[in-house]
Amino acid sequence: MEFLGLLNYWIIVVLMMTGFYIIIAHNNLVKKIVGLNIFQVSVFVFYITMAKVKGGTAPILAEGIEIYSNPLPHVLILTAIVVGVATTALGLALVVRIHDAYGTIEDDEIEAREKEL
Amino acid sequence: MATQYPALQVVLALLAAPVCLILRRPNAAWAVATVITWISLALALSLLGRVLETGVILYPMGDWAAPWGIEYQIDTVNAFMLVIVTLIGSVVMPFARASVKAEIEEERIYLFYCMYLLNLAGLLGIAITGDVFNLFVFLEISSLSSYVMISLGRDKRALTAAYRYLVMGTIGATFYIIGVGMMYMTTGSLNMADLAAILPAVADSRTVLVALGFLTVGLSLKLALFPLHLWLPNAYTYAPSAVTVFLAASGTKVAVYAFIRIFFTVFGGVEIFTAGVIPQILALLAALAMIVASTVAVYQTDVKRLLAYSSIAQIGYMVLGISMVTVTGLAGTIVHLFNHAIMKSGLFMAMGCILFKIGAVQLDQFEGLGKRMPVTMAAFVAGGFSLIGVPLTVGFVSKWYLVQAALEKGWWLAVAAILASSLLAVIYIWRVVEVAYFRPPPKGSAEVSEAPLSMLVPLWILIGASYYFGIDATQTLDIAFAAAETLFAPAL
Amino acid sequence: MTVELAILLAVVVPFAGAVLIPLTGAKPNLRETVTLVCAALLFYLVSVIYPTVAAGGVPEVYLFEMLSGLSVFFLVEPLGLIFAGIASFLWIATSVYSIGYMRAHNEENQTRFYAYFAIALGAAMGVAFAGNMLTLFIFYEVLTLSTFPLVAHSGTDEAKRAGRVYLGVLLGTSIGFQLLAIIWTWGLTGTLDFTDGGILAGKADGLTAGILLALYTFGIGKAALMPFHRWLPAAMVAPTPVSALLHAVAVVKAGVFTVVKVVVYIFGIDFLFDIGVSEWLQYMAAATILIASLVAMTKDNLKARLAYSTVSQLSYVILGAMLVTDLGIIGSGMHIAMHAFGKITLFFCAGAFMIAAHKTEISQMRGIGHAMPFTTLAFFIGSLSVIGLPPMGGLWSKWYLALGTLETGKLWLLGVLMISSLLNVAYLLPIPFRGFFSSPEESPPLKSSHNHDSEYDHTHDHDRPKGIKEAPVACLIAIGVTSAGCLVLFFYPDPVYDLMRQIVTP
Amino acid sequence: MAVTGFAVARLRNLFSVVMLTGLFSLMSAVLYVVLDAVDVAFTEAAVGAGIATVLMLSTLALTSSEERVSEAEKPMWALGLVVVTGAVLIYGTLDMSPFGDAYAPIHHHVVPRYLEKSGQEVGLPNIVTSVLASYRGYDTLGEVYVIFTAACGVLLIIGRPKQGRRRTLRMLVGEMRHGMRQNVILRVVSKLLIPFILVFALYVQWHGDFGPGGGFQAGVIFAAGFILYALIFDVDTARMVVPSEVTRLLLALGVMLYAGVGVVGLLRGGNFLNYSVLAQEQTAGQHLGILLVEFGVGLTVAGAMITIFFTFARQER
Repeated sequence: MEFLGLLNYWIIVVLMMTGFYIIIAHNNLVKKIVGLNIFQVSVFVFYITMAKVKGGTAPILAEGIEIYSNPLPHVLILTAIVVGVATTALGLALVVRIHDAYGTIEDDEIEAREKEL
Repeated sequence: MATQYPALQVVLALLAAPVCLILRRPNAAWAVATVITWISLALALSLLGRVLETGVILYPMGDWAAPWGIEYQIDTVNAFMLVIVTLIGSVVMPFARASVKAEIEEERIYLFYCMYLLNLAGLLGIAITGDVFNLFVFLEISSLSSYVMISLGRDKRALTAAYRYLVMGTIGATFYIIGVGMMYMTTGSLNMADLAAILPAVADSRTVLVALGFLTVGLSLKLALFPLHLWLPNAYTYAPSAVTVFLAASGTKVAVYAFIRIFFTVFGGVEIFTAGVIPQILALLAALAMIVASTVAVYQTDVKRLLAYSSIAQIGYMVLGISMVTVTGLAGTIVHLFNHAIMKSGLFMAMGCILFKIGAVQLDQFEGLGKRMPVTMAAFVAGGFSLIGVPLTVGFVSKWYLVQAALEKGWWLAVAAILASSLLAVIYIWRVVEVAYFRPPPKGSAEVSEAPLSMLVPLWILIGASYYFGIDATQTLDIAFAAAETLFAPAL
Repeated sequence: MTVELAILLAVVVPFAGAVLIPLTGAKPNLRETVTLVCAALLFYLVSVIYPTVAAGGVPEVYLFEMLSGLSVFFLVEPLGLIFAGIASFLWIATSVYSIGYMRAHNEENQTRFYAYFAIALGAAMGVAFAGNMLTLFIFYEVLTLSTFPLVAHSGTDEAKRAGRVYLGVLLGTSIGFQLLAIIWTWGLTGTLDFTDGGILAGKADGLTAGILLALYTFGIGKAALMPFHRWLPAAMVAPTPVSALLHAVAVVKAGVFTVVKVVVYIFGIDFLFDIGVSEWLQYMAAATILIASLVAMTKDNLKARLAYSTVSQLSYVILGAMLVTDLGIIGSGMHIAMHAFGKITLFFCAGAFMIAAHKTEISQMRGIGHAMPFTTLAFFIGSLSVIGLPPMGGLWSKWYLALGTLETGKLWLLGVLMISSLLNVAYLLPIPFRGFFSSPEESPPLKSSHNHDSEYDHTHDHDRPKGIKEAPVACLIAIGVTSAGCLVLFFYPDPVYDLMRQIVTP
Repeated sequence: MAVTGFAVARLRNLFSVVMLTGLFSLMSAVLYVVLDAVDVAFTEAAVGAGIATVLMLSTLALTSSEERVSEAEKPMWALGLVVVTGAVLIYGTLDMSPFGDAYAPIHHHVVPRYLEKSGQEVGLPNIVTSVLASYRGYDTLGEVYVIFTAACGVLLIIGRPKQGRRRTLRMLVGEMRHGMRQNVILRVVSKLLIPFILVFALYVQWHGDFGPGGGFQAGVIFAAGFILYALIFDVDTARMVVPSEVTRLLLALGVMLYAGVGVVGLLRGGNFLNYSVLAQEQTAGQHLGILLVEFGVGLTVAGAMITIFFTFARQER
């Protein structure tokens, strides 16, 4: 039981690490942003997962329902999602400008060009 | 009304930002920003005064008592941070006017000040809040705005600098969130004081340990602790001068504050920090930061970048003080937060003046600058002394207490590291001085031409402050020690 | 005027001068008048303080609290007064001298020169009157930084290199060792005030005290104890008045002064004597004395030779202090004074040789006495004083040092003193002798062709024994005064002696 | 999901990568529903799958859509770092209470009060909304400011359309929209659809207190409506419908409304963001306050999303 109980978390960890890996290992600036997204989304899932209560329902008060899932993480994640999209938007905007300035969105090529400066 | 200051401290700046957006006129935006910043300074000072008199101020948002609502818990440490941030902010504003005009396109300036206000609000929000998640939200406000402001530098490398900062910063923030999540999982609370009360009970949980680890890494990324500093040099080098001044003086400082807060308040009652291996690791990294960063600084040809590396070294000082886990060490860190803020912002302002006149801060552009911009260079030298830690400067004061703390602890290597890095400081400052004073100005540019007063006056205010508080350090020290003791006192 | 006021002014006046001098920089005469007035005023102020201290008083001036529980304040005790007196008096002489020198040599940036010179003097006063180690350290560093522009005055690459060495060694030692020692002392005792009998007694065990003593002695780089003496020879590229400042007026004196001060008032003679950790430093000092003298023998450049001679003479003072006996302390205190007069005379003469006859190498100075009898005579007097022969003041200090060594019963130290005196004779006296008793024509062909050329020119320009060709009169006055000082101090050393007495027998 | 994740990591064509990311967040949205987090699911679907994807696509359109195969692929240190971090995390999970465990501490410390009292204290059935807008309303204010910051930032970074050839975001949906132009059905349908979307947005806005939804989701949907319009018809036309001044105004007004409500509470003797004092009796005040701030959120989010989108859209390649 213990093992099964933690399984979800482990899957989530795998997801997080996929995103993390994309960020640090990949060269393409857009891809990095994608990685960030995946990383964050998996963190969100992590929060939501911890909020679930067996047999609970969505935390909307209604007659005859006793068990609700934990609303607080939901709130936090609502906030976090917004932060996420905000970051994405900014990052992408920067990517666009970088592309204008350097004509590429590959990290190493950019570094090469910076060396020349 | 005074009871509402804590809210106003942050909300004023928040409210002013959209105003700037609507106004859409550079000067109007500047005026608004300036007024707001100065008011915030007044608020911060009065808050500090009240805290010193009456102790901790509690301010539950929306009258929802913690831990259900978000509550501000302002003790000496917060208040002092608020003062530092707003103080630098208010000195930067007059300076910014000319410098920003010179470095940013006309039609973007109003948005710039909007960003500046948001950044200010974000930093204040971090410094004042008593809720770990709320801290994250404001961390993001300040981070996003600083990414934007950095990207406004004239050099196109500013863009990549901002992008890299964005990526690393977001990783840091996400790590922080993971840490918070795990803490929440084990305690069910997000309020700092509440966490501090609960955590000891569950301290042995591996989850908490990992949580602490992630918080540490996340914040270290934000405060550019060696070797997680990679984003900093470019960011500081290519950002517009005013931004560099403000960020260098307040951005990393607030991150350091958050670091302190997490370790000493939230995990205050928990052995795993005070007794665990983490302090040793931190001390090691700090010492490395001091030595390596200072050494790298010696070999820089871009003076702004040189100063950026010296900032990394100075952050090493602060972390070292933290890692000692003694009142003296912590007090040394806190007083250094203030001291380094004023001296480094002064130095970066000098850079701003030179950029304004000469257009670049490569070392060879400094030839004969001692004659061409005597006032600015004098300020630079004076600030440099402070960086070295010559007596009568603030740098000397912080160094004194850090060394003393290290001696109490018997950490000889730490002592050696501090002294060695100040000797390295002698070298990298002197390289600049020699070029500026012992090389003739290049042909045709020998005439004296100084930056406008609106830039020189703030510059000298900061330099003056870095001597005033070096000559009579008693006020700052008293506050710092009071703060350190509150941090060691059992959390409320 | 009250003594307290005098003390305060004594520190303020030079700084005020440093402000005035640039303002008057346009008119050289006015500028130099300002310098002279400041110098005279300063000496007057010190003389105002003298009676009080001589009568055993310790006037005190509280300035402000700097770190919590740690204040900056002045407290004049005999040793400090001696140092202040010498510095202020020799400032007058040096100013007079530099007027002649700088003009004859038409140096650049003379205004900057006089300004920083004044600052250096102010710092020296601060060091002399410092009431605690923190105050002393502050002014010590001010002194270092303010003399840097003087050392690197000419701005040539050589000067810059010298400047780097100078700053590197002095800041390095002071931040690396001295500051550490100070903070450590503070941590141990909770005070840094100079108090009779020291503050460390009972607070630090033998080992700690030993380490501290080493940190202090080597941390005071200005005392030029080997191996931290490099800056002194390097700094001789500076104009001669600066060398005078470094070697006689302020800098090195501040160094040895600080050493004595630390020994007497931080450690306390008795405490240090009991734990006896100072012994190995006696060896260091003795070694420095001999090695430096030997090196001095090998130098042909006059200023270089004098520089090394200073290194060795400074170690006399350190040795005296490290003997931690009453007579030893007295000896070192007096040596500060005596050596100051002797050495400044020598440097003045060296400068005179250079500007009048353009001679810097000793081998060129055969027969110089025919052209510059007065200067050469003064050089002779100075030499005698440095060597410690009657009828010069130098005798007394060496006398008491010798007694000090006897007090400790360490005869070999006495031997060291004697040998080094002989070495002094060997490397100093030949210069005036050759100057007088050999004629220029006999000067042998020199090694390097370059020197030969210059030698050749000189023979044309000056070295003909046709008439007198002395340095500018201003220089001569200064030389006269200082060499007279050497004599006076032989017949009338009492003030210095009495003051030192007070220290050891409170 | 994991599969998608790996696919993203492997794939080179960025278009498909982005699409997969959209898919990824959609799936996570589904997962949220399963886990009872309806509001979150709603938002994730709208944002992660919607806005974020559109933005990424436009970026690709503006830059390049192929990731270059770099020889220095899969650097080992990265892999190592990831593995270590993952291991640490796993280690951390070991002491977590198993999934869905009703006895986990989180369900027993702070939350119960929300579950039990929020009914009386705030008077809204949707607890998430009450917590979001009232108990932790300050966080939400911060959140709104984050999006506000992002909008201003985007304006600041790529704000000014550069002169020259107007090859705008048409590139992005070039072929697509080319089809659409002709495709009468699509045009008609969307013409019919868009009003409904907007209405639905309003519904979500006001209904948020009772069911899932709220200002944030509403704002996004509202924006989505316009974006759809822009995609199918023409960016410039859409711009005419909502000129940039208007969106900016929305942007600013929204945040000011939110903060303003807080200040009013403050002026009426409560603390900042205390809605109870807005009306005589607490729940009424709370209700009013929440309606207002939710509206503010809606305004800002809609404004921000539209601004961001159009700013991207006005870029040229």
